[in-house]
Amino acid sequence: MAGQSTLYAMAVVALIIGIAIGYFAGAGNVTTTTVTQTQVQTETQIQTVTTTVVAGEGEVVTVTKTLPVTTTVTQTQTVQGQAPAAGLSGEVKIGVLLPLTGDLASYGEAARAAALLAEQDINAWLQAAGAPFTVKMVIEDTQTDPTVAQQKFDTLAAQGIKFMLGPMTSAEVSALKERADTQQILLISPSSTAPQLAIPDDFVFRFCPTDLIQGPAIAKVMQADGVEVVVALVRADDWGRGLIESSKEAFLEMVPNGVVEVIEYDPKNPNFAQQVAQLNDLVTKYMGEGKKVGVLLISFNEAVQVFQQADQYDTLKQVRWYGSDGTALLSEIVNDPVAGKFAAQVKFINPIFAAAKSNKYEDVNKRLTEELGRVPDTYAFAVYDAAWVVTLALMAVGDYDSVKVKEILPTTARIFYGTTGEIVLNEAGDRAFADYALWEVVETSPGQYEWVNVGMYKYASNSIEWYTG
Amino acid sequence: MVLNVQLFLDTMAYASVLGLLSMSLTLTYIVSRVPNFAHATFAAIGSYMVLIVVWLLGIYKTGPSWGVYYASLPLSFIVVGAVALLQYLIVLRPLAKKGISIDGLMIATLGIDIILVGLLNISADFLEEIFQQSPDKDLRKLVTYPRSGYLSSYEPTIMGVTASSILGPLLLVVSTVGFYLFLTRTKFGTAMRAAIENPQLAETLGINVNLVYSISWFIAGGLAGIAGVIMVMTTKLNPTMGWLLIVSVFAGSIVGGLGSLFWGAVGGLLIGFLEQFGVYYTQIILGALTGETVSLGNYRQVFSLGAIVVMLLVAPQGLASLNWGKILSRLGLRR
Amino acid sequence: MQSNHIIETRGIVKTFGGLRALDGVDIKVQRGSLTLLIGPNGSGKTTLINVIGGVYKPDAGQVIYEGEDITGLPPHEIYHKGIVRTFQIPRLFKNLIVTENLATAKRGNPGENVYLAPLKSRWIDFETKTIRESMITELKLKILHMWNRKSSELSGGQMKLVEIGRSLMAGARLVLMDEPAAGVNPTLAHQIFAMLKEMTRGLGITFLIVEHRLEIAAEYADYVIAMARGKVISEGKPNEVMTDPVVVKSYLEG
Amino acid sequence: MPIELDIGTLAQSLAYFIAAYTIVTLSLNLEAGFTGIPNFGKHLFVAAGAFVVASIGNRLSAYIVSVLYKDEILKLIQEDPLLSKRITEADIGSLWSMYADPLGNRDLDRIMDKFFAQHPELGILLFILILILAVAIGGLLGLLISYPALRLRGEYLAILLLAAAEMVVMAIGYYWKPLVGGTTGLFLPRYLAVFGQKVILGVTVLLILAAVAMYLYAQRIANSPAGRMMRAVRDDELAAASLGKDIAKVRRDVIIISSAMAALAGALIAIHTGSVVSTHYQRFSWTFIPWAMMIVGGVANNSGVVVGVAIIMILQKFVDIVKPMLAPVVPFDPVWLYQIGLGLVIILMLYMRPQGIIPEKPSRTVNFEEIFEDVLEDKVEDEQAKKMIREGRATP
Repeated sequence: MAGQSTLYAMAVVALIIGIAIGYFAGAGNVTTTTVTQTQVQTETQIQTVTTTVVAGEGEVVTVTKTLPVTTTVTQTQTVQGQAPAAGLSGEVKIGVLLPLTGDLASYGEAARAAALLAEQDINAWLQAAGAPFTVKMVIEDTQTDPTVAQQKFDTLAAQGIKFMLGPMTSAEVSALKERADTQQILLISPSSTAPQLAIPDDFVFRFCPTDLIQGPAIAKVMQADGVEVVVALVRADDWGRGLIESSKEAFLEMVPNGVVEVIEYDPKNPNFAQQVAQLNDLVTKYMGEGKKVGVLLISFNEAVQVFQQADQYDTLKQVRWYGSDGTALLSEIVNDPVAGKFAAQVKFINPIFAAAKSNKYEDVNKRLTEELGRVPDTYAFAVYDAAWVVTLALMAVGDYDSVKVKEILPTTARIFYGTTGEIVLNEAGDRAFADYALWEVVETSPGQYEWVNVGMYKYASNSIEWYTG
Repeated sequence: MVLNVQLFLDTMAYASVLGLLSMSLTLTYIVSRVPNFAHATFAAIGSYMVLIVVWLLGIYKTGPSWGVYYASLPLSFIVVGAVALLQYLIVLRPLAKKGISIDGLMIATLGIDIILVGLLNISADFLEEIFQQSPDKDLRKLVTYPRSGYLSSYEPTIMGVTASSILGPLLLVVSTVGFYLFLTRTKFGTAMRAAIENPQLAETLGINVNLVYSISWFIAGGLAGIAGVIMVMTTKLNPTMGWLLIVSVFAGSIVGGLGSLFWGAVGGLLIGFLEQFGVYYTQIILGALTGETVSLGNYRQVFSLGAIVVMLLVAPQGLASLNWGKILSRLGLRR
Repeated sequence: MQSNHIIETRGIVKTFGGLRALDGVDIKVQRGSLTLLIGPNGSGKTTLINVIGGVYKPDAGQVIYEGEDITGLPPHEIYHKGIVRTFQIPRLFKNLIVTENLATAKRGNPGENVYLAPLKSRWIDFETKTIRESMITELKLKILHMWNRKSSELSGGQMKLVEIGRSLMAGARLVLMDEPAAGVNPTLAHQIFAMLKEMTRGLGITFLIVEHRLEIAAEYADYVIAMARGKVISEGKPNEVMTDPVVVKSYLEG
Repeated sequence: MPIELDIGTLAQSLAYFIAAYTIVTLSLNLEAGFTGIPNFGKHLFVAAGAFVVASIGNRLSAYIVSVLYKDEILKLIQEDPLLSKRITEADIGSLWSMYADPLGNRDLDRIMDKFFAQHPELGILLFILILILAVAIGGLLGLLISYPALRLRGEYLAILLLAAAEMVVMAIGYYWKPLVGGTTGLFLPRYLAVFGQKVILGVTVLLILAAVAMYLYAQRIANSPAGRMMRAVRDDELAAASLGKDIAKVRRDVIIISSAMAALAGALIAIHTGSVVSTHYQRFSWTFIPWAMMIVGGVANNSGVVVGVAIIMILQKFVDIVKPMLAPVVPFDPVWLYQIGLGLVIILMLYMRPQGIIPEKPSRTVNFEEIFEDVLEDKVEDEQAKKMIREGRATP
């Protein structure tokens, strides 16, 4: 009787080993396929690419016609990937790894809407151009759990997918990096900002600027206001910590005798009463010393709760509050009567990277807002742009080949003008610079609060241009 | 070191939520002998009732209103009570009858927990859909609420203090005292005590033990639902909001000893204060010692776990087992 | 120094809350005897067995086993001294088969070291002997036909037999039994006591037995100790004790 | 829409997850299934292995390498424009201390990767050393946790372990940078440069080998007198103690062994992933899922565990792949169906087949049947009686 069950187990183990061996054997077969297929299509495609980029969304951009078209894909023999090269016909799949459940679900949801919108737009355009293929977004939920992210990555990889948008957190990117590099699968994260992941030559790209750019923007705004002491309330994750580090460094450089105090909060805390109390203590202390104090809030939508709690303290209403792209344009803040009122009272000002005034942005923003029922966050736009850049690069290469796409992705991104503005990638494959629009919460009519664009931080000159009136 | 009144008020709301949850968790534990991992998610269901009330009563248009509490307290009590009762009748009782071990039952409650969270997620999907499709512009603003809602904007204030800071402790006291009176002064309460203390004996005395247990589960669920109403005023509405609390709730029950409702409530309160006040004043003390700003908020759980460890190692039966008369007289507080 | 008594207690006191369950109990048990411990409910019999077996630590007093003070030792060490106890409701390992239940009781199995267990050669001989011995014990107890049944599938009487079998396997010198005949039919009860009696003769095992069914047990007992309200009230030959007016009175009150 | 599948990739992924979960679930089974220690904090012990690899392993290997191969490292740094900007010759002695800083970790990782590419044999050596370290420290952690485990009743222990795991993994591991880099986590050097680009496959194979070894090991324990004793302790502690079993020692030994096993899994998972972030070791993935696997497959049955692991993992992949087709049919996101389904499977399993697919078996220490026949031959004369006993009937 015991022997029988051992038999079962052995059978399963044998199965696993068998599968693994099968993999060894199988790996060799798939390498060089479909070389001929691709060549035919390449030529037609390149033509379209040139027209497309201009045809994008409107007048704003005049894009150079010098696409790296020259790399006509005739040398496709060296396909190293394990999956069969699919060529560009039929349905070309792009994986999307997003947190649809868990802490960051609301970001995941907006990003999903953006991916689907991009799919729709890209396909309409491809159809108009008579392209022989369409793109298909295959969306998976990572639950913000790296273990699950690995499983979903594998599922997508097993479907032969070589290009994936996401995942959103740096922890997940770390967990997938080894897989991406060794299996040569391209990851484009819309939101991972950890400086640690700034690694040249890897298969990870990041379409959001790293903290090294936003930090100075935030610092500049505070310096412009004459702030001497910054008391920061910071979300204790890779994003918040990275951002406060760079903001602090930039601020202390601009204001040599300034002070930056940091209070961290665990986003998994049910509430932040304790942290707000500490914030109040510190602000009171420095105001008592006669310093000009500013509060820097580096958070996501927990800001609403922080405001609700801060609203109980009079001192906290007497200083200006500064934010980041995590809170910029959050509809939750202006829709909440208490938080909205508080934010307007403390002139809560937030930088967000975007060529926010472009028609293209407005158009996508409008449609996404309709779809979601709220204003989408920046990362959603990064997903939208990433989908386009991958498609364009794919067409330029003319083959479903991640190695080649990786090579030309930076140039493709450069000539593409996205909803997030110009996309310049640095040597590590991360967004190199961006201008920052400054948004402030304003009471437009009694009880009604809105986000108003009050200025622009120019990266090139490290200066702020205020829109008056 | 002065008392931070605002923090005290905020903590009162949070701590009484933990008190209510630890107390009701203790009740289910006394009845079924299984720590119910779904208990904090019960509270989350109660929290969703507040959103539904805000929506259906049109409170999203009018702003802060007592209607939030009038309507959602009874609604949560009944709905969550029913959920708890169903869990007992459909899952736990049949499994216990089949002789499944406590470990097995615990895993079953974990299973229920993820099912409930799944259902909450589906409900959130539907609510979002409804809000988004609505022609009412104000209602469309609620579209983010099912996944990250801050409903405290709709609660009224009493003399400038948010209602939950007063209502929370009040509800905790009322339900603790109410329970005490119910158990000691009513016939049904006596039957309940008998059924819980000695089921076999109670059975022979003609007490319907099953009915008593079912009612206990209903009440425990109902109390968790009420806790959820207060809870949503102090935190973000989210399908997994219960998961953030479950360790603290268990900590409260363990500190209370898992055997007495009163001490369960006390345990929950203590943990609530520890996580807010304990952290806050530790920071101040450490700050004064080191001369730097110390920020320990991330280690909230370390404080509640510390409480569990100390309690289990010093007095495994919890606060309830301590000889308070002796302790008080030693401290010189009582002769 | 070998006295006639295998075990004795001196002034054992055990209280639970305010209740004095044992109030200065002195007993002596003759080696190789079958001694009964009787008394009305709540007289402290089971508590006394638990104190001797190491389940409870007494508040005061001593337990002397073979001249050695074993007061307050944990149960597994008491076992290693040669004392085994059984329970009123048989506490079998319900997911283990009958043979495993018996084999578990065997003393000194080298295969029970969790770290070295994978090294089969260390224990295989001992284990083979143990299993064989278990089966022979089953044969003696007339339960060999159930050797590979899960013990939870047995009837109450059979469980009692397995429980007795375990104490045999343990190679105990002294067996503390809590109502071996409770809840079994008279025939089996007689059979059980006959068997115990035989063991005192054949193997020299001493039994200290708590029993209510005096009409059956008295026939086999060598000696009887009667308790009431945590004290020994009478002891001696079975017929003497059972006709002792103090004992009769205590039963009527209890 | 037809679904094309790359069987090789799919199989590799399945093999990895099945192997990793097999080790973890086997270790859970030794504790919870065999000995009745309800470990609801399994993710702590898996994380422990990974944390050792990241925290001690990274520092140790950087130290050893920078001391033994100082010149070579210096050359590597000078050749690399990215590194030569940031690291000078003076830093080499303290290379290991760069570890706690995220950027430092990135640079260190870069150096070490290059170094191991040139010295694969040293990489293997360090890998083995670190693996042993992880297992040893996992065992020590087990020893530590066994102290409360000996004093507490089941459900109290379950709650304590859960809380301890949440605290260490989600609070300290996530926020305290010196341990495993805090929120961003840490990269690991590619110790197994010997596998080249196929490093993931290589580690997967190692994991499979480890899983097979652990299965055989667990089977040996299960089919020994110790396995029987563990089950006895689980079924009735007091009775076992009265029969001379030192409950405290049994539980402690089992916790130590299974903690070491879980740490082995954690270490290999970390090496496979190439990085360690504390959020990788969440309650849902590394405590709840192993419990589900154990309950489905068979409590206190190692073969059952393997079957349970395989079933849950294959089902999950199946759901992932079929899900897109389901999306148009159900009016909500089919993601939730998986969670609800998993919960339902566990409850139904408990209700309909609590013993699992392959139920618990006696500890097969020796050939019982043979001894039984032997005893019958030896001790029973009457042929009729022999026959009756063999058929399971009582003799008069």
